[in-house]
Amino acid sequence: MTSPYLVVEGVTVEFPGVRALDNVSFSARAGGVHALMGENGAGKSTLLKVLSGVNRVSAGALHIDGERCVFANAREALARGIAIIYQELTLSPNLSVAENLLLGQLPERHGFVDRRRLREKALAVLEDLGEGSINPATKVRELSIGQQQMIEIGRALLRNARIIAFDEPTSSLSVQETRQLKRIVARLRDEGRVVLYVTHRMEEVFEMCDAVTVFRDGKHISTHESLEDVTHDTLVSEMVGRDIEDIYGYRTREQGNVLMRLEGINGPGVSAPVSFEVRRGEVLGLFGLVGAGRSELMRMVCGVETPREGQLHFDGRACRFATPGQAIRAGIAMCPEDRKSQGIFPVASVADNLNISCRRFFKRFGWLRDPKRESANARHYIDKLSIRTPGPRTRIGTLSGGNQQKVILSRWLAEKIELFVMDEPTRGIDVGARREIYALLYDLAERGKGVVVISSDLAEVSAICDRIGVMRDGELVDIVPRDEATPERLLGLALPA
Amino acid sequence: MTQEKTGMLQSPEGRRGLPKPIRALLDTSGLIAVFILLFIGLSVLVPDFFTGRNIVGLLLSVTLIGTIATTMMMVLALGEVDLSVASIVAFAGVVAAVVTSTSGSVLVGVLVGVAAGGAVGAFNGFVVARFGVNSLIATLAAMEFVRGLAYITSGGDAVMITVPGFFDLGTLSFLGLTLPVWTMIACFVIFGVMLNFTAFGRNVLATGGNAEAASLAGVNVRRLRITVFALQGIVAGVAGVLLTSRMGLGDPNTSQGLELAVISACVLGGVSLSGGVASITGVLVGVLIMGCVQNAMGLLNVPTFYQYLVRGAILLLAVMFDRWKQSRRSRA
Amino acid sequence: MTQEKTGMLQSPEGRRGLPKPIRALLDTSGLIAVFILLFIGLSVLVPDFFTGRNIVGLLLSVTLIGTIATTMMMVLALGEVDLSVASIVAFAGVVAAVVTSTSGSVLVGVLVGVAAGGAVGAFNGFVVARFGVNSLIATLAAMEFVRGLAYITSGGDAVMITVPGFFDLGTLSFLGLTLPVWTMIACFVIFGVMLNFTAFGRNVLATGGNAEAASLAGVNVRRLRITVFALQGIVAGVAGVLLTSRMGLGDPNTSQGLELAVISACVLGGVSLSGGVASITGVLVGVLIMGCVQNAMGLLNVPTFYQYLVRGAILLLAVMFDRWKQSRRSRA
Amino acid sequence: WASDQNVKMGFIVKKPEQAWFINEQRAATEMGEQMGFTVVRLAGEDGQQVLSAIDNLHSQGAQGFIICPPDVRLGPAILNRAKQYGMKVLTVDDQFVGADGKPMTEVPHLGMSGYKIGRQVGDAIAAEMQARGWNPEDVAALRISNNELPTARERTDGATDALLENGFDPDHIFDAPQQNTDTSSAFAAASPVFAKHGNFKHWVIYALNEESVLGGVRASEQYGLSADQVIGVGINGSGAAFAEFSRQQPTGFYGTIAVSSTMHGRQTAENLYNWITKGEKPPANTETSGTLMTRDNWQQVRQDLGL
Ligand SMILES: Nc1ncnc2c1ncn2[C@@H]1O[C@H](COP(=O)(O)OP(=O)(O)OP(=O)(O)O)[C@@H](O)[C@H]1O
Ligand SMILES: Nc1ncnc2c1ncn2[C@@H]1O[C@H](COP(=O)(O)OP(=O)(O)OP(=O)(O)O)[C@@H](O)[C@H]1O
Ligand SMILES: [Mg+2]
Ligand SMILES: [Mg+2]
Repeated sequence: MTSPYLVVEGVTVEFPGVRALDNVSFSARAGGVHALMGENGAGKSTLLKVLSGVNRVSAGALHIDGERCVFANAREALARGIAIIYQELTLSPNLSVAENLLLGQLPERHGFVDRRRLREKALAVLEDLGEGSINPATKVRELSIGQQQMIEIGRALLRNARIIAFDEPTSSLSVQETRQLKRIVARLRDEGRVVLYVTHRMEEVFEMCDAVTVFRDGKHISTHESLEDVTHDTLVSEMVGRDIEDIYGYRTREQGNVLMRLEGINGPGVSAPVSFEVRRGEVLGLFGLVGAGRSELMRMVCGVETPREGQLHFDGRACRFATPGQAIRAGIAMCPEDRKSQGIFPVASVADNLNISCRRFFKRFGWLRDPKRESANARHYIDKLSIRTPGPRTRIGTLSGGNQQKVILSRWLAEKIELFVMDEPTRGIDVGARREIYALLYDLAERGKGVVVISSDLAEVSAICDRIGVMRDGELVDIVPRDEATPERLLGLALPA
Repeated sequence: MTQEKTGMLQSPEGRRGLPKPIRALLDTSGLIAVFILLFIGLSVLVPDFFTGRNIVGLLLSVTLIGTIATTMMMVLALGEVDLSVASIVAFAGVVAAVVTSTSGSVLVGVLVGVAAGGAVGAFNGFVVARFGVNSLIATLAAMEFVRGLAYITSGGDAVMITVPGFFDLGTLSFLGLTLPVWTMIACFVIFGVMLNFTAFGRNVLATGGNAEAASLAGVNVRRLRITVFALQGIVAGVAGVLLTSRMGLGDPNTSQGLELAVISACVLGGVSLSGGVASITGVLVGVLIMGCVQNAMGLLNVPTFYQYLVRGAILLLAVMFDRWKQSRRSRA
Repeated sequence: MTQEKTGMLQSPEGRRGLPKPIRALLDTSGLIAVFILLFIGLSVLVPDFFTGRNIVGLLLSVTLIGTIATTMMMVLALGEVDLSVASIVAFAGVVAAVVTSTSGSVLVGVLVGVAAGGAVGAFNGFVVARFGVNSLIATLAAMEFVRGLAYITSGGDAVMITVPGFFDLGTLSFLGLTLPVWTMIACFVIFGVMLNFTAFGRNVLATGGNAEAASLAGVNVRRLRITVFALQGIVAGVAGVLLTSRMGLGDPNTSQGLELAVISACVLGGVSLSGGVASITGVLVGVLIMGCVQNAMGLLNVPTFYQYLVRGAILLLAVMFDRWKQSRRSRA
Repeated sequence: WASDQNVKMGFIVKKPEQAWFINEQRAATEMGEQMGFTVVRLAGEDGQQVLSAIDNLHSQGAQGFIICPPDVRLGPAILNRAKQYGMKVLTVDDQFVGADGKPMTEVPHLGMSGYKIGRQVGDAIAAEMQARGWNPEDVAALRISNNELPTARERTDGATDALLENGFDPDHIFDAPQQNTDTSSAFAAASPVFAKHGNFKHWVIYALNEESVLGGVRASEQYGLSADQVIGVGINGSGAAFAEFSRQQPTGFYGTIAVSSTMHGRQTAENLYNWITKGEKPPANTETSGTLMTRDNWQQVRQDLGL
């Protein structure tokens, strides 16, 4: 066995009101893939940002190849051979793919950017990423989220770093892209690099990783140097501090009458008229590959986009929503897929984020808002959904992704909503929180609401939904009942014929 | 952004010794502390500064900036900016003067003047909200256009007002303060309450923080934008009419450069230019700091040229102090 | 660069029939089309517009805005803004005049003048980059401060220049165009190349698009900011020195309001105020549109008051047309 | 009357950055030093600022002020405020206009009439045209105008009238509206006029001040007109004119009507002081006039007027 290449020794990181990492020590070997696991807010991303020089430690240190390192900024970390693929996209939307790939190290000749080499390098790495179809001159903003994530990975590969860390890379990747990523990770390991891999997906850990370290509440819980004697359940209980037998915990329930019916809806992002219905008490899944048009379809239902043709019936009436506001008043709400850009108001408090819509119920004299009741309402949901935050007045931007998602969900739980449209509700969310979110969805269904879940996670849709609609290239190809929904069948329908 | 990151290191061990209220004051708002220190300093050092009549004069001198800053705060909170306010002030004033003189009725003149301001504001809002034109450029265009309208309405020359009742507006006084001062106070109260205690105000902040998310959360972003710009227009119109009545004439040349003064008062008061962050006390303090400095320079007989230096330096120092406080706080 | 962008767009279904260059032109830049139509229109409709001497005069009249717009483009691409350029122009001009007269050497005077501009720019950059002060407010402070310096340096009065060689700078002519025009052309070339073909320029765009991302990718964002502001200062300094030499006196009052004209030219040229998007052809077209309109109004003898209306309307229409093109394109 | 020791007066000007007003304020201050009173120099660039400045003076206990108002029609409002505080008011340069549109004679005034100064410009141009023997057929006039500023209009109107009375062809007068009152905006405004009317051999140029005339002269040079083809006459007698006169080669900037800002400052300060201390109300209207300053006599005139 080789000696560890990267040693993290007693690292502590503090933010106002939070100790994000508390005296964490572990080590990782060259030529291995080391998984980092933990609930949302456990401190995984913070640790990676320590590695990359973004976050500074208040105690402890890093040792790389036996040398003690303290990085003042990202440049120093890059120079020391550390590349990080961040959880949040860090691309410059109006620059080309090639320029984003080589940002910070653009090839130069006589002081000018060497366009030929730039293009060649970009083409090579795109090929490597299995994204050979992307033109390196395309602007990044024109790519899908998954492709952007691949660009992010390509940028790290081009650094030729000794230590490469991935922060939840698969959360927005399609099936093929995930496969490609796994190949790349395996190759990096074989080349003798240190690969750190943050994920919430258990199956990836067992499939790709050689070692795993678990964090909880900023503390190091355990490091398993080998995965041989580790089971799914041990990891889960180490992460959440208690045992969870089945994270999906599906419950059967009665279904009521039809809540919403789509008749031949067609419009932007959809290629053939779509018809289906959702009953009260039903959890309907929408599965498909990234870009299949699921979000677009539901955006038309929720009044974000106007359908070109077709008719929507809701609660027995024919409806037409010109704005999301009208849909919400009628009882349809959407939790968008991209939390950061569509969901939260990052500089506003948790309470403001939560009460944005429902504060109309807490009015005084007909027009003044009632901060006391708003804050009580926020506390209520913070308790009920166990949202981890210092308080309702904390800026939501500092919360972890899972907790942000719970705040957005609370936003609609507090409203009079009959149909919940959840677009990728568990993207980037840990097992514990996922279980809680699933339980909430069942709860809603049991109370006679309708739920539509858009998800790219095959295991998830087949486990939690009563029926699963599959979309492909903007078309609803089939709706499969739960008991017939084998992963093979769903994937077969979703993949291009 | 860079500061934010570097700021996050050490432990909160600092200034434990200070008494709690002072600590809280320093922690919550660096700028209020700056203002209080400045005010005390000026009262002690500048003769005649802390006298009743000077304070009344000081208040009167900030009415124009102060009144308009309240709605500019809303516009900035929305993530937009309005450069046309100075032109609106001139235009509304000229229109009020012309209409009062021709109709002979003060009420009609005032209403038409304010309505003219509101119309320009609503138009700005419409262009920004409906066509998605950047508000800086839309209101820059409006600034030129409306100034032109003011010149055309007035024939280029200041318009005299022949109806004596009109002058009373500007001099009407209650509890020792005149109508323009009361108007400013009213605007601070109204827009302070609106920002903090109404759904409308919170929606403005939410839209400024993330317009797409606000729209998805059911906020009618388009209507919100138009309303906020229209309010800005109305308030600028009111300010213009009061200015005209105080001066006794509608001057199409008036208040050039006012927009930058108003925006700097807001930004000095901690309003973020990228939207989503605003505080009415901050704006009040920003306005007062600027007013006090200007007033004290007058009392101290500072030569004009050096007044430029002082104004520039104060602005810079105040903002830098505020940044420093913030990074200190986030470090704590 | 423009060609590159066309390449990326999937050719939309519509207007297949048009010849490729025209299609490309319409697709890439609505504004260039606007300009060409405008230019043809003016040439046909306005007598004396399309004559050699008028075009030369037009070019000369846009040199100040044009020269400074090239670096303003860099500043805006970085996601910042610089309001102090007009003051820098005045200050550098006055300094150059004073130093030339006292030292008797044109070279020394010019160098010191330009260096003064560069120093102000670098200071702006330092304040913005080091302390994270919002650039609008930092340069607003600088605008006041530096204008004050210009007044103090000159004693408030225009400074006369005793060294005759200094005047030659402004009138030196080559191929029928004078030095100021050549300087503007050189700036367009230099900063066009810098923006598109150097790592520096690409890093500026990357930082403007997403400063955090650029910093994480190893770009030295702080140094970049200081450099860009310093370049802006140097170019404004050069423009100021040339203006002084052209006019034969260092006037501390000169060019008030220039900053807004320069920014509108840039934004008209498609430079995004939120950073990350800039094109040198766009800026050129923006400058030329504004210059042509102003020139044509002079030739047509449009009354001053209506000139305000026309300027405002042109600005608004051009931006609205551009928005419309963009939404059309994204729909296609 | 107030005792001699603590006489304090304000000097409020509409454009505190302009050489003219700087001179005026400085001369008044020097007068104060000589005679033992204090002069507070203030800016009043618009009505709002003027009223603040008066409040400010009142806070400092000043007994009166001299003002060049940003707008003459502010007269009633300013006088009102002054009466409220019991302060004495003198106007300098620009005289208040009352609600009836007539000059307010109850406020003592000292200044030059913009229109009359303008006439002096026109007469100077006409005389020089004659001296150079130009044929009126070939002469065009470039009138750099600024209609937003009433004083500018008065001056250019005066010059225009004088030119017309001297037989200038009204069809040969062309407007160049400038946006600012500085050199570069005048240059930009003048360019298209020269471009459009290339058929004239000779040009005369006038405007509200020297800077603007200079801008016009620079534009004429740009269009290939030589110094002897152009007569530009400015108004003021400030650095811009001195700069031009001290050039080695003569330019199209023929001369300027110099007015003594120093005299204005000294005289008004003394008048107000006497009014405050001795109760002598100054004459209702003192009109001053300008002196033609050319390349040949500028140093002498400068000295005489104390500029
Ligand atoms: N900039 C910041 N300011 C304040 N608190 C922060 C900041 N960044 C992170 N935190 C806090 O630090 C803790 C750890 O966050 P971190 O992002 O490392 O969690 P994580 O394990 O990556 O979670 P996730 O799985 O949701 O990505 C959280 O409580 C978070 O709220
Ligand atoms: N703004 C847009 N302009 C043009 N095309 C778009 C736009 N947004 C999405 N599309 C296209 O619409 C289609 C559907 O995209 P979308 O990403 O919403 O699918 P999805 O099934 O919701 O996938 P997922 O939610 O997993 O990302 C894709 O082909 C996408 O490229
Ligand atoms: Mg994370
Ligand atoms: Mg989607």
